[in-house]
Amino acid sequence: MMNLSNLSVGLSTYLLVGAMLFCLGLYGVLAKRNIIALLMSIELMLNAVNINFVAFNRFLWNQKIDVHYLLTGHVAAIFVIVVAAAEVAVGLALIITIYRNRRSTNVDELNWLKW
Amino acid sequence: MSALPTVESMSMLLPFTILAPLVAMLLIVFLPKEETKTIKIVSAMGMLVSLVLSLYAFLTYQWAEGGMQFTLTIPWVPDLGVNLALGVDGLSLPMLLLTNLIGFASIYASWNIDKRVKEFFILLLILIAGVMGTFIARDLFIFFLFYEIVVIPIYIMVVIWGSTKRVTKEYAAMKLTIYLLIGSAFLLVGMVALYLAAGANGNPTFMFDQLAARQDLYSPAFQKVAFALMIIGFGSLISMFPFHSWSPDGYAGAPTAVSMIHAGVLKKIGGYGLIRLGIFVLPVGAKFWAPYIATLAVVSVLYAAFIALAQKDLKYVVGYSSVSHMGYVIIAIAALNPTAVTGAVGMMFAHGVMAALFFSMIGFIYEKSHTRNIADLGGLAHQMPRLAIGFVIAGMASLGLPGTVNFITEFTIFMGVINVFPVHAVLGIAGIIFTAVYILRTIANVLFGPRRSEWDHLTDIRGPELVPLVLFGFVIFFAGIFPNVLLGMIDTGVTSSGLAKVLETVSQAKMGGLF
Amino acid sequence: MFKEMHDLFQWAWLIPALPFLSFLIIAFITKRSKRLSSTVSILAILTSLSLAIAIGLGVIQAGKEIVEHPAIVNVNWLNIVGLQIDFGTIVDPLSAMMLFVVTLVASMVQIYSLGYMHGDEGFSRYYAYQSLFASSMLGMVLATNLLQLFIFWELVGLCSYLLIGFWFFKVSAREAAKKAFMTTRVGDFGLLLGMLFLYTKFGTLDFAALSAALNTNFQDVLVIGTAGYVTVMAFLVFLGPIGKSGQFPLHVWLPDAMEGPTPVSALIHAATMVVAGVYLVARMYFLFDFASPAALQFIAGLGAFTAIFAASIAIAQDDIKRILAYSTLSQLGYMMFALGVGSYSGSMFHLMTHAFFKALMFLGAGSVIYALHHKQDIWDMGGLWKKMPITGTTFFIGVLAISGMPPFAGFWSKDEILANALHNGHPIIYGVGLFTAFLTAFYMSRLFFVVFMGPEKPENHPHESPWSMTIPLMILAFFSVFGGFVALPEHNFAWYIHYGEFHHEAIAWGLAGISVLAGLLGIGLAYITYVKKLISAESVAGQFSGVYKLLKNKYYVDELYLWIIKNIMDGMAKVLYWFDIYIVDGIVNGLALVTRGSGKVLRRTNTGQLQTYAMVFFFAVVVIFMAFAIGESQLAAINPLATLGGAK
Amino acid sequence: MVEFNFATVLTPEIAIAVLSLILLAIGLLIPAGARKGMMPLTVFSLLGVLGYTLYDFFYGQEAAFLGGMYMHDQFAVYFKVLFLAAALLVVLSSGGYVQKLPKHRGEFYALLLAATLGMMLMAGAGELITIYVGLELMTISFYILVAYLADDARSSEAGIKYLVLGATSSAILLYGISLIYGLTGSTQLVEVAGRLGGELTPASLLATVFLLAGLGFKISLVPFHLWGPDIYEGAPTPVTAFLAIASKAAAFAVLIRVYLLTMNSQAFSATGQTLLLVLAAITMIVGNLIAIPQTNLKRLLAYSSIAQAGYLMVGIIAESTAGIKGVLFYAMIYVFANMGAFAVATLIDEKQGSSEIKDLAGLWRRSPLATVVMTASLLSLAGIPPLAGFVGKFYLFSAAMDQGYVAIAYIGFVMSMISVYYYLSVVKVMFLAEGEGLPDVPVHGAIKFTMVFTMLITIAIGLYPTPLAQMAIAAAQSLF
Amino acid sequence: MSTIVFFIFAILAIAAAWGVVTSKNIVHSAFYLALSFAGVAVLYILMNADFLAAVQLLIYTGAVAVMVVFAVMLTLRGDVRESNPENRSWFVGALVAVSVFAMIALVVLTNADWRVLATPWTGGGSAEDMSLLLLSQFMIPFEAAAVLLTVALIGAVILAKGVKESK
Repeated sequence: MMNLSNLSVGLSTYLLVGAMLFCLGLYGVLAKRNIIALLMSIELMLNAVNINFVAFNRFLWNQKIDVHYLLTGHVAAIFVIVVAAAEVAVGLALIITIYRNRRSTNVDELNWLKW
Repeated sequence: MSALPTVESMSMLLPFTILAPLVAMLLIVFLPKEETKTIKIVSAMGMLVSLVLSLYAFLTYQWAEGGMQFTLTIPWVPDLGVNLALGVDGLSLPMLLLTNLIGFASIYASWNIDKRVKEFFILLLILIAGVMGTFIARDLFIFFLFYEIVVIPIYIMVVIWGSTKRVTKEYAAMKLTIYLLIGSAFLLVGMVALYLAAGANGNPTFMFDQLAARQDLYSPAFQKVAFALMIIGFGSLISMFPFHSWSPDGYAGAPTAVSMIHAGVLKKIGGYGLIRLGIFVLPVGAKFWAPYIATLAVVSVLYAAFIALAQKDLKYVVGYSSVSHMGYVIIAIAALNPTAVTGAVGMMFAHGVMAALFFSMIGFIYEKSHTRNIADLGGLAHQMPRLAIGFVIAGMASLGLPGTVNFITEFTIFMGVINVFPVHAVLGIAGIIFTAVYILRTIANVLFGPRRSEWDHLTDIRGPELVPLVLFGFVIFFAGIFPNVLLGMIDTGVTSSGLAKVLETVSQAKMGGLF
Repeated sequence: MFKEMHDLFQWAWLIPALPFLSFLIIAFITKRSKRLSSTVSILAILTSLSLAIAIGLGVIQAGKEIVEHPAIVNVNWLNIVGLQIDFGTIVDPLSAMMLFVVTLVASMVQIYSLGYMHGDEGFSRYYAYQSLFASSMLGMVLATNLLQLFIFWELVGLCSYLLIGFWFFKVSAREAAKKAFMTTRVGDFGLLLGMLFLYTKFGTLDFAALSAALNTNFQDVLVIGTAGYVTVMAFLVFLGPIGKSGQFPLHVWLPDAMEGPTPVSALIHAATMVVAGVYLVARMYFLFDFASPAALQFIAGLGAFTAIFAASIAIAQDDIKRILAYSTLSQLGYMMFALGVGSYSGSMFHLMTHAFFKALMFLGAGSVIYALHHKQDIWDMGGLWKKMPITGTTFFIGVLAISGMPPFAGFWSKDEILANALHNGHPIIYGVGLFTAFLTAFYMSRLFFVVFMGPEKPENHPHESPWSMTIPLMILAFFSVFGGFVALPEHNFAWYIHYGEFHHEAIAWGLAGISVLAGLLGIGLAYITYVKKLISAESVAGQFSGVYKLLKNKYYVDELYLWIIKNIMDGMAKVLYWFDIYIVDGIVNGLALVTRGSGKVLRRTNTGQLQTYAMVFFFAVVVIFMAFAIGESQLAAINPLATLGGAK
Repeated sequence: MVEFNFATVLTPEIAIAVLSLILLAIGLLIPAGARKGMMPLTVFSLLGVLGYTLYDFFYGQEAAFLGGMYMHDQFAVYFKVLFLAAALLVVLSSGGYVQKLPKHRGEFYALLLAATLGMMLMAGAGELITIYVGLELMTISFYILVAYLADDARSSEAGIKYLVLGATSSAILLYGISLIYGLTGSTQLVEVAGRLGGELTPASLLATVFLLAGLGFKISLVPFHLWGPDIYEGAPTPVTAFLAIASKAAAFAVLIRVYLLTMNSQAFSATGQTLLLVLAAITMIVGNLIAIPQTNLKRLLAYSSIAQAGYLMVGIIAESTAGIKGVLFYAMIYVFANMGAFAVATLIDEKQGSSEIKDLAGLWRRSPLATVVMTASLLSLAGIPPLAGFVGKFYLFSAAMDQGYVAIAYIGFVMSMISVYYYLSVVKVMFLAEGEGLPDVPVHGAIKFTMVFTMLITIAIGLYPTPLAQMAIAAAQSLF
Repeated sequence: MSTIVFFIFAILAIAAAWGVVTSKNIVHSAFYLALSFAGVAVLYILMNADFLAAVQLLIYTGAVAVMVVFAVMLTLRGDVRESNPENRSWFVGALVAVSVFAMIALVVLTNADWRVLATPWTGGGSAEDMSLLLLSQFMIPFEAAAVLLTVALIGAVILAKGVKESK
């Protein structure tokens, strides 16, 4: 902790942060029982990916000088955010439907379909 | 493509032969299902046309010329090199004729069907056309296509019209189907491998003669593997021990017509394929496996004959007997010489006729008495003398009585085999003793003995039911008394196809130290 | 002259063809009419008889020429790579003799059957079979090659089967028919093998060609060390005759074959078919001769054994037909050992005379049975001579003939055989033959005395049979009496029918006397025992109860076979069936079960829990990554799938 | 690169998008009672677009749009034809089914078209972000469609399962894309392919695995397949059909492009091939084995479609024109074979409200046509000649064997023969069982047309595969 | 300075994420989620992605988190403190997550092939640049995203209200 300021915040650091978020999200998806928690965890994972995109965009060498191409990572992040929002919207609507059908948001109980 | 001249004017003969039952089938599709009589008549007419055409081919085939005749070649799937190539030679013509004989008779053997008549005859005609196709195909792909076409109708027919005995018909049908299909899966691998090997220098082909002509492209190791695959595929089909267990159950479960066709011609596709594809295309592989195959063949002969002794159900007796008889065909193929091959094809024909007659007679017995259990039957010769005659003829043919075509073909086989595998041959010939035992026992127990009053209500076969008896009886004796008509034809096929030369190459090439 | 004769001989094929035609006509046209069927059949066989007589006369006229150069006609029958078979006819003294015997007995039997089978339900069928049999038998006689002979050989077997089982509603008849077929089949197996080996060795099955090949290639064959091979072939071929001609141990079917109608027994199981084996050995004598001494020695030994073996059984039998059957066996043994000891002509001669008198006796027995409404036990009969004088007299002629009483036919032939046996250096066989002659005389006279001489049984109301039955008896009796004279020098039988160099042998009256004595002894003993009752048969039987039981039960051979069939063959069948169902099929079903079972197990992976799915998903990602990463350095070298693929 | 008219190239996509929005607008603007003819509108529009696309396939010009961002090659157009045909058939077969929906019938078609649009984008995309967006467009439409029977708990269960798992899998796909972007600085496939290469680094390895997992999820490659059966079973039958047929094909379109351009660099070594082979083999085996004990028709078809994915993978791994041709050919006939089966399933679902196999009992008596169609379709899936499936499998496995992958061909052929077992079990029920008390199933109108049409195509291609094969070759060649 | 800021917010984002997945109270989780999103937004600013940061704050921290909270409220039953439990196999899930993390971390740390610039690139990221890019190069996905949003909107509506009306 003492040498915190001496650490250079490079690509790897960002990537590790992203990885951590990703895996925390993953853990959430795998381990929580409430479907809403699952959705939130998925959002965490998507965020992690976004960190990756932005970090790569910032730190990486790029052949093309054209500014348009230099922002590919940002654009990707935008799309991810859009898609994630849409997913959440649909997901929450679904959860409400399920809640109405089964009076539960417990993912363990969603096993009518199996084998 | 073929080196031989084609009989141009006759090139449509074979397509018509195979189309006749299909046209009949289409007509039936549009007939109302209550018109059972019309349906049967239409089927019979279709098969009659087919039969007449194939007889015409048989009689006008030019022996002196030999080779494939009545050929027709249409490019079909150019990117694979598949041709819709049809044609017959001395090997396939007897099989074509056999198919039509049995097909024609099977219509009459099914004359009394009253359950879902329309569907039955539709499927039956598809089945017959499919079998026919395998024998007139000159292209491996087409051959295989036709072969697999027949499997599914059989399944449906067994399931709907079959009968349950030791095993349920559903089981029998499924076993038969899956067994043959898995066998054909290996075959398919072998076929693709062969196709790729033959097309290694570009110009891919499936034509039998082309495949055979490209010997130099197949290494001995390749031939060994490929032939092994053929043996699994065709061996299952021809019910070679230990791949036979579908056969008795399948026949027992199947309706009469299917048993007739299956035992009569369908399983012959295995032998035919082994000759066409195994020997001609992969002679080195054949040479390598021949001793093993011969051993399995002899085991088939004796093993199945013994088991037939222990059977209580008529169809099982004939089922195992056909396994036993096919052993002779297999050992003949393994002998790899022209005489034996001639005998093998002859035997396939002879056994086909015999088995079809047998099954049709058993079918009538079952249809009338509703049992096939030997112990329940007895003295049927009192009530059904004509049926008894048919049964006895089939039995005598089965045990290879001289005068029947079965004897002379068996004899030819033995003649071809005895030099090559003397010990196997002697053991195989011993099989005729056991064959006699189970056949005679069956005949005695079913037909002879005191009159049983419970069967007094049975009526003898008459009218259309007589067709199988008359047709097969005539063929069995005619070809038995004038064997040259059949065997000479096959001999033409064997000679003109250059089998002797192929085998000579094999023995000279001497496997390059491989063996 | 020979040319004209040859033209005649070319028509020999008509002799079998006519009965065959009759068979077809009966089977397809006249089946419904009994009268027409029998007429057609008898007409056909009589025509054949006259043709046979014509050919016989032709042969006698042609003389030396035909002896040395048989008239052979061949047409191609089968011509494929590695197998050329002709069909044809051979006319030589041997076949001419056989043709005559067969057609004669067949005609007699068919005429006789008009009466005997009268009223039978299957009358037409019977005549169809008779015609078919005659045709096959004659075809066999005329065969020019072994395969042709074999084909007809099997066809006569088929007819025998059909005729034994003629009354198929009787279980015993059904079983007997089956037994006959199966037993002969065992022999045929050997014959078939022998044929195959012969063809592969010599490239032909034609008798003439084979004979020539054996003789001319004698040196070659010897050089390549295949003399033993030829012997093996000879033994294999001989297996056929063992089955067909009822030699021990395949004799068991013949007594049972008596289940057929009696005329059938007379024709097939006494006079014609059963001698087919003898005929075959005679036809193929060159082979056995070449393979000697082993083969011939064996034939002689086996024949002699069969002769005495069957004769001994005959003593203890009670069924009239069975006694005759065992007698037939015994006589067949006689013929066989005659061939074995080199008495070729004698054997053929005996074949002919035996056909006459045995057919006569069988028909006589049939007449008795007919009169007694199908009683067959001799102890139920008695004193029939008075009621049935023609039957009785002719039967007595038969007994005398078989006992070798001069001048009846049997005397000449039996004597020739015994004389040859001794001359050719087989004293033991001669002794056996002599003793058999004694036994034969004994049991035949026993039969005769009990049936015809003993006290009448009140429950029987016998009367003489109709003319259709007695006329054949008389004709056959005529031949039984005078048939032997053909051996006299002026009609020398042996000159026509012989093997190798012809040596004229005068009748050795001394030896003849001994055998006559043996015959007389037998007849006398029977007379004392069964007519005079000086010796009590029962007490003798009681004294030697073991022996008696053994004989009565035919040495338990049948029981042994039954045991073998029941326990070994059927047992094996059951074991193999078990194996097939539970092992071979078990493996198949097991595979199916494993497939289905693994499906059932694997489906449990779909738990329905989405988080499990996700876990599997990510875990798989890790695993795949690890595998990939490890494989980059190590897995590539192994690459198991690439090694699995065979073709490329 | 050829300059091209923007409008002509993107016409199908624009048309579908517009159509979809029009349908949505109708749903919003016109009161429920007055809405009519939405199905005919959809059908005829689709027909028109399909016709145009077919024309485009044969006569259109190849082009790359925006410097490789979007491809207009025969490969893409081939897949567009496939999607449109599938959509058309699904719409045709679902007429009766949709009529029974309580509400939102118009939106159903709109969503279907939106999914189709997503697929078309996937097929055409030459760039990873476009692929992702297309994929999500398709997937999100499917989330809604799967859960469309909102008062059916099974349907919404399937929906949420699909959503959670789909989102997770697209997260990992995205992670892979981000790594690719990090490694190459670009998301354009052509440039990516150019810059990857050389040694396989840990990061490129990880990216590959992540991409494979993300796409493997969509094509239900074992072990990423577990979602499939549950969702197939729970979804409305027409949706299941579309999901099984088209979404899988779309994922394959992407996989082929990505695989051939990126994974097929030298870096993608023999290990990768081996791994894929193993996965393909396991997919074939697991799919077929689990299908055997199934009792629900849709579930059975789900497992069967898993197995089919295994077969298709074989063609990709073969990495040759022949292999890709096989995949394309098979994907197309797979549409017709599966569509026939699903049309019958839809019909049964519509009339009997169930999709258990036992509910097919006696179908032969109740509806011969449906029985025949079902039989033909199942047998085509099994690869029994003379149906199209056989030729397809032949192309796939011969291509694999040509590359020396013999073992996979053994497994493939044997497994497809084993698959006959469960297909025939269905056939048996239809033909044999009596089906007492089950209603008659009359087949009329559009669904009848669908059935007959798919069956005829299945048979026709089986008997004469040449035209389709030539199309497939052309499309495959446009990739190399 | 920026390093310290980075670490503060990075740790904040991670810790908040930890809170999301470990909190037993679903409402707390939702708030932690918003916090985590905000932390990430700061990281974006550190990487000169100002526009993105704004979007992140607006959409995620604003819209998404609020939506989640609404959903939570709509579906909440029983004790709120036990509203977000772990399932039975959470430990396996943890193992899988850890192994995935190990895998990624390994790659990130060992990979030498990142094409890192000598000095981080500092320009761009403005709304103007983004809109130019989206409307030219990324026009197709952009339009598709528009359709996507429409579809999602309609779909959400259909799903959310479907049952009620049919009942």
